[in-house]
Amino acid sequence: MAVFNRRTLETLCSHTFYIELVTVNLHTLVDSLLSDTLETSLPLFRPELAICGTIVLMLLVRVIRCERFLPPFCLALVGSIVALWLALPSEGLAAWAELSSQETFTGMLVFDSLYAYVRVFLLAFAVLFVVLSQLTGIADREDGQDYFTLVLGATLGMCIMASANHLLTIFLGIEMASLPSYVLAGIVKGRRRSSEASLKYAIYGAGAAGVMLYGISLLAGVVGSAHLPTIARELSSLNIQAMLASSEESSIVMVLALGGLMLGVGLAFKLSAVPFHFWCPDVFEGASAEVGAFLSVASKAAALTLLIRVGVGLGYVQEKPQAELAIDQPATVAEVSTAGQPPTTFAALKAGSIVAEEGASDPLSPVRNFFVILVAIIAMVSCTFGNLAAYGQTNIKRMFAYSTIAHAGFMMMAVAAAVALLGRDTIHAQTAISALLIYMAIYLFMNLGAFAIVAFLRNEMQSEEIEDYAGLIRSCPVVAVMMTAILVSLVGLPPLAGFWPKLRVLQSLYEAGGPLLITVLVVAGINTAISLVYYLRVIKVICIDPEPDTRGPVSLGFLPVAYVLVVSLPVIVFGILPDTVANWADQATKHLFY
Amino acid sequence: MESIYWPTFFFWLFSLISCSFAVGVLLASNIVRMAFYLVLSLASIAGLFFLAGADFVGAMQIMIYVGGTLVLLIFGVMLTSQERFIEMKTPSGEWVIAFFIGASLLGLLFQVAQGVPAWQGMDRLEAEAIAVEKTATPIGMGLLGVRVDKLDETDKSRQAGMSGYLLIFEIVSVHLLVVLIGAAYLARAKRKQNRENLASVT
Amino acid sequence: MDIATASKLSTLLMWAWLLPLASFVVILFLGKSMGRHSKFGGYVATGVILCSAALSFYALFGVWLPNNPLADASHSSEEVHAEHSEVTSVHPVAFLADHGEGESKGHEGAADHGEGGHGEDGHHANNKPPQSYYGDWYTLGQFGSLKLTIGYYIDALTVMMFCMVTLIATCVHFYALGYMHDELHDFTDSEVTLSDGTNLKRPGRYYRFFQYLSLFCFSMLGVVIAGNVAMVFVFWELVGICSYFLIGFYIERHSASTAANKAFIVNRVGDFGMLIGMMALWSSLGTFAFGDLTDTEGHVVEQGIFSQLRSAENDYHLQATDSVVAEQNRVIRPSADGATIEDPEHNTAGQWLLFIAGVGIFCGCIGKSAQFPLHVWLPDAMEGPTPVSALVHSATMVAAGVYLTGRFYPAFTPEALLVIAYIGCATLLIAATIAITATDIKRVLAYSTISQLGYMMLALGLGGWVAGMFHLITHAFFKGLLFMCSGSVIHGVHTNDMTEMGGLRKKMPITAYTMLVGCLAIIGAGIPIIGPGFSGYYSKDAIIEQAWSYGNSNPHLAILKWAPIVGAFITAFYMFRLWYMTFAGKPRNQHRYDHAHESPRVMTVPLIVLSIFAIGIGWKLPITNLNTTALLEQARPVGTLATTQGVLLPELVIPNEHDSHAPAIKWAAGWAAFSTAASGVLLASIIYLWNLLDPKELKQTFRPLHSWLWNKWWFDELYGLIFVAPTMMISKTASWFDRRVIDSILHGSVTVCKGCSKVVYAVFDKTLVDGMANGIAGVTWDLGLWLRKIQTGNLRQYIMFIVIGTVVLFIAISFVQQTI
Amino acid sequence: MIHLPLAHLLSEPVGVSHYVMVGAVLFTCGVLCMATKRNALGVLMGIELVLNGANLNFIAFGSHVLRNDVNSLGLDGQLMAMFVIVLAAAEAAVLLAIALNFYNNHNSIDVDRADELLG
Repeated sequence: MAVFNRRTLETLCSHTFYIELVTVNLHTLVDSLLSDTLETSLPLFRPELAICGTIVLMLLVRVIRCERFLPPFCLALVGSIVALWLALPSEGLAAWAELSSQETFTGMLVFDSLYAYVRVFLLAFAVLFVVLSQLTGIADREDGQDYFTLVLGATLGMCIMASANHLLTIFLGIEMASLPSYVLAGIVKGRRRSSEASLKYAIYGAGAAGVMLYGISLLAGVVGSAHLPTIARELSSLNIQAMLASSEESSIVMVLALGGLMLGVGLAFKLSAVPFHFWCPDVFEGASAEVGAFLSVASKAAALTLLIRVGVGLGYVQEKPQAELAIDQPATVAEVSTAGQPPTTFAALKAGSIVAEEGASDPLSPVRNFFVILVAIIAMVSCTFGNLAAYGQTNIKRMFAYSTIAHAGFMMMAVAAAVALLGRDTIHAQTAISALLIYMAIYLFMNLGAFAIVAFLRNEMQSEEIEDYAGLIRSCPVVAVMMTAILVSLVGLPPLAGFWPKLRVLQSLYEAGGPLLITVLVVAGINTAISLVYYLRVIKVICIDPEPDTRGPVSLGFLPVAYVLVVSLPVIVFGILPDTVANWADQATKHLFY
Repeated sequence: MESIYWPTFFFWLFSLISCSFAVGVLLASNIVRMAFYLVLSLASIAGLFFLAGADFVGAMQIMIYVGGTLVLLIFGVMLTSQERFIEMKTPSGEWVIAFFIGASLLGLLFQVAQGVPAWQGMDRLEAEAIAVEKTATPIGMGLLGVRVDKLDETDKSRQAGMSGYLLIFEIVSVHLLVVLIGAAYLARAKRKQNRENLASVT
Repeated sequence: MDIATASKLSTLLMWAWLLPLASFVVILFLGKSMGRHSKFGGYVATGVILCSAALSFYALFGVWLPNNPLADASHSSEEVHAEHSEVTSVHPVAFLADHGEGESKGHEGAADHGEGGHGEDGHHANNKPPQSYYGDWYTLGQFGSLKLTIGYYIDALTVMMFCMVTLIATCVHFYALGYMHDELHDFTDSEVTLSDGTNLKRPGRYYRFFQYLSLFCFSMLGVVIAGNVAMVFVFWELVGICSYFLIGFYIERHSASTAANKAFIVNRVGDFGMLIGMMALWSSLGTFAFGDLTDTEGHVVEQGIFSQLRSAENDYHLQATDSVVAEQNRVIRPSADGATIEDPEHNTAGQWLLFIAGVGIFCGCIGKSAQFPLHVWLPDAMEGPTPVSALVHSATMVAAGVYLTGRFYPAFTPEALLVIAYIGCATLLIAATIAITATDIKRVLAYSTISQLGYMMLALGLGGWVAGMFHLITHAFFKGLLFMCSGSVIHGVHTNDMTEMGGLRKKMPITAYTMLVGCLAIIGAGIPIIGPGFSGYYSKDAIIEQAWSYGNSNPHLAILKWAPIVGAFITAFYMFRLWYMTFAGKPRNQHRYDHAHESPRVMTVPLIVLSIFAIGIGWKLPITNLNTTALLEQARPVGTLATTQGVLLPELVIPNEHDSHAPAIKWAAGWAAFSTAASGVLLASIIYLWNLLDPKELKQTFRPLHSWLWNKWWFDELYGLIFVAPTMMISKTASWFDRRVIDSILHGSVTVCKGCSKVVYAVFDKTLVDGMANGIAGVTWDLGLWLRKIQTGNLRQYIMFIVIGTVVLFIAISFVQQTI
Repeated sequence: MIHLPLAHLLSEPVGVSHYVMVGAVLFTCGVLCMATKRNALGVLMGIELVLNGANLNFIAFGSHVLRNDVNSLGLDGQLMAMFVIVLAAAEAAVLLAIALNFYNNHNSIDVDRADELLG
């Protein structure tokens, strides 16, 4: 391992620039900025640039009035596919295992294997989503530009969320992801419910963002920096345990805690975690099903990644491996800018992780504890609340909204476990994060499939009520079977894909141990049983209940059925062969920490 | 009694204006008055910015907020100003709940404000010795990604946090573009019907 | 001990104490024969209590103050003491040397105790015992080592309490002369309807009222002067009996007799705890005496409780004596391996027993001072005539509990103090919330009394001895004033119901404005930080400062820090609600308004006198440095000026009271208290004065909360369910058992056998197995449906939930972080 | 000296905590505005107040006039405040458009009329 480390470090150092302190002047600064931006950051930022380009291009196409030749759908599809292609490593997904964390854009963003994975995930979703939008016809030719601009803009925001390394980028990412989503929720302009959903979403979101911004200001104000690794280092240099004991300094800790909590409000809003979930059911019900898919999959994935960023970024610091640096560089050098500076991120540096593994004396353990308690409590409540409130829902979108809340809670449990494990056992922490990544991937197929089916059926039946799905198995068996598979998978029953990530989350909770997380484990187990009821109710309606006489024949076209099959077959395939996804996820997290 | 320290005097003046008009916004039930109070409150916040040495941001506050955002809001007020929406009363019970929640929140935040020793004021002599710096140039350089204000930072660990804001500066423009397209989409009249009419004609 | 001063003081106070007894006896024998319509009884009792007051004030100003000059009010020298807390034992020589610099000049020869002042002269961690005079008048009997005596323990607190009690009692007596004039002739009790539909007619009982009143004063003064716990207990019970008589003065009214019974029985519950505490004390220390008994040369003959527990050798820190440890090892933990005092690091020896003794004694105070959970009797005690309420609620009865807690203070362990603080905190909040919805004017005041008593207990529990006793004194004045004002209102409009009042300011101006003074005093109105303010301002701020100081040293007990602030808000709200509803606005009942009139002068003059005290009792008298706190500082219990740590709960820290005057705390606490009180007044004004918010609409919005408070948290119902109903049940069952069971036992056994098989089938197969499955599913289903209701669809509520969620999560995580 | 705050109220420079207190007042007013105003535009004004409360914090934490120690946020404070202003403008634009859309559909600007989605 040590040999490998040395090699990684050397390759990294060639990207970074070390300038002698004596010669610092504006010229060198600009030089270093240019080299950082052009040589390091922008190449890593290509997929996002592609999206920006697509957005601008779509505007241009409209300005020069040649939508007829370049329909917005094609532009959006090509743009997102290009972005996805740029995001994929040329030498295969396995290359991520070699990827190390580095900061880009002078520390604003961070690029590591986690982000690489999530970005592929987000962009792949964007491609699928663009296709779905075209198939359901929500983006007709006139408004297509606006629609796809918003979708791509939100995706861009989610990318920034997932790679944020600075409090301002966190806020910016959330805003960039949220504002287009507000409009998307009201994309069907003439509908009362749609406009209501959009208003509720927007105002709730703005309120949460305001609270979050206030929290960010407190956090940054106490610590004196907004750069996550710097904050972590400042926090680790404070002796929080001792501060808690003295009356004067415990109030500083209180300020920190309140700041962190308010920051968490913004995240919890994006995650639709209880008690900041109120927008979620209303928006899902009021907005169209496609938008529901977008919010429940992409938005959640980005928010969860951000949650990991915050939890790990604040709760884990790699000590500067002074010894290794000294070997590689003369002692007189100092880094002037942070770009690509490995030691400041949670890069794969063994020296740091040894320090962290010493455990109990770790100065950051109070921070982690705080984070774990917060996330664990919210996760438990969200999961239970979501599952219980889904009972008795009549609207399928609303039911899925509560199901989303519950699943977000479940996924947050993995984050809690990962951060709890971080202090003593980074290997298992990586396993926990990888469990989360698998969960996200499987969840993409489950929820996208489910919402696609809902959207297609809405086009056919003009209804989204569960009872109107009665006897669907007889009129369109393929869709009904896929829906059943998805629902069973959402419960997490063994033969289907949804089982594996849940199992792995439970495993990592068990590894993490401790009274709180064991409670979480129990709650998670109980919740799986609770959720059975309302999912099975839908299955019963679809498969057992008789068809109503009033309903005409329901027949989806070839393309929709094909789309549904493509999206939801992985639910069955990964259920039987879980290893592929698991391997990718394991590779993505393999070297997050040692 | 010592002589008056004028920045403090103006701080109290501006903060009194901004707080009292903020409370005015909260308590007024007439939307037009609220907008007016908000203008005054935000403008005096700009004054507070100046007093804290943030001249550039203060100017931006006046230009973008007072000049831009608020005009937008007032525009909205005018668009929707039918007689019945000018004054809308909130039920008494909710005021009381809001009062309690607000009081507890305010108590908590005041506690926070008092909590950090480093946030207490300096001595007068110390404060008078501080030279005022111009912030426009460092801000401009910061937006381009170069932090000239941290050139002489010797603490290596703190250098890591000296992020340039180039990326954000650029990406915000994309964000604004997307947002404006979205806002324009929602705000403009529905064209769908026209097209359907056209289709039926042709 | 200075013999001359001691004998002078004890004689004066003895007369002040015994005179009411004489009055009682005189009225008892002569009252009836002087005729039912004569005011003889009233004049005797009033004259006597006036004499008592004169004697008490002479004792204070003529004897006590000349012998014990007041120290300067500044406490700045206290701060240095903490540095010396390492010193655990003080050499006697050093002690003597210190003593020479002491301020009390009267007893140079005494080396062991009786140091005056409050620690300025001592340069070690803890303050010495206060100047006190202890002695026995009469020995009732000696049973083995148990000696029961009638004795005195006089320190500054005793003298002050004498002045306060007699002064207020005098006012009440004068007031009652006017208030009770109905009783001079035959009295028709409109609230008692006989079986034939007419109202009860009975002869007046003017003289009897004053007879009880005298006895009441006698008993209360007895509690105050008592020199040992046993004597306290005797007079404690006497106070209880008097209150029984007075609350049940209109004995024919069902509600009055019930209330009297309730007060008596509930107090017995507390007294039971007190008995346990006394037994624990006596079995371990072998004495009940507060002070040390000395012979004529000043040598200690018998050590009292305090000097045993806080010996000079141990630097006045509370430590269990050998006898306590032995007793605990014998009784509580016989298996313990005989841990002894020599092991100071992990020494919990004896602490449990001291804890039990302290909490036991405090149980008595819970009952007498109407603390949660025994607070239910006090509001019902409103059934007595208003002068009684005024006396019960201010100077006597409820004050006795706080007084005893303060008197017994040196013997409370930090853990027992924590219990006291928690009880006080709960009382303070519960009573205050109930007062919000009450519409009976006296009931509002009654709950406010409970709440204020909670304040005092909280202060004592937090280590704020002076703060608590100071509030006892100031509260006595303004609460007496408030009650007498309410009595004046009731006298004027003949109803207790505030919903029938309104606008009375114009009809009864003196009452209105004296009551306003009382309201301002109780909410602690004053200019923040710099003063001046009403008396309540000083005492309440002292309590809040102590709470903040405590909260700062015990971050995990934050609730005790915030409770007084929240309480200040609620107090301000309901007091001004009361005032506005009564005196401001438009009359709600025109008929009653038209007939309202100001009370006669014999009633209003006491109001004015008391309102002067309610304003000024907290002030420092100009020129002299006489003020109440300085006087109280003279009585500061031994060993309470050090920051002490719990033994059983090591993280518990009781901060030194003088630390609470640190500018940082004073500043923050002062503003917090001021702003909460001001916002309480503001809210009351918004709702009840300016009518900006509609109370009915509010009631509608908070319907469940309102009915919860309206029914007083359902405490009465709860106790009915838990205690009364089972008792009834048991008695009924017993009688039923007697008559029926024995007979039917044979038949029964057969039936049971048959039934069993049916039950097994029904219970296990049907109910348990099937029902479990169905039941759990049903419960979760219902829960799910219920949870949907939270999603109200109202956007503004969602926004509200963001804030609530943030604040609640913050609080929740603070708690969870401590427990995990 | 804190003993007599009024005496030194005007003669001593203010600190960060004063700014934070003003920010707290604005923040609370804004939140309450959002929670009590029935006019959607009033709610938007509340949002502006909330963001300004936070912005005031940023400026105060970054100000070298109020606080001159190592842990000051420095120029970052001002830069962040600036971006917040920009983002707030964008947010206001979108929210206004959404409010107008709501108005067009419901013929009302009362947020309490947004009550069709619940449960």
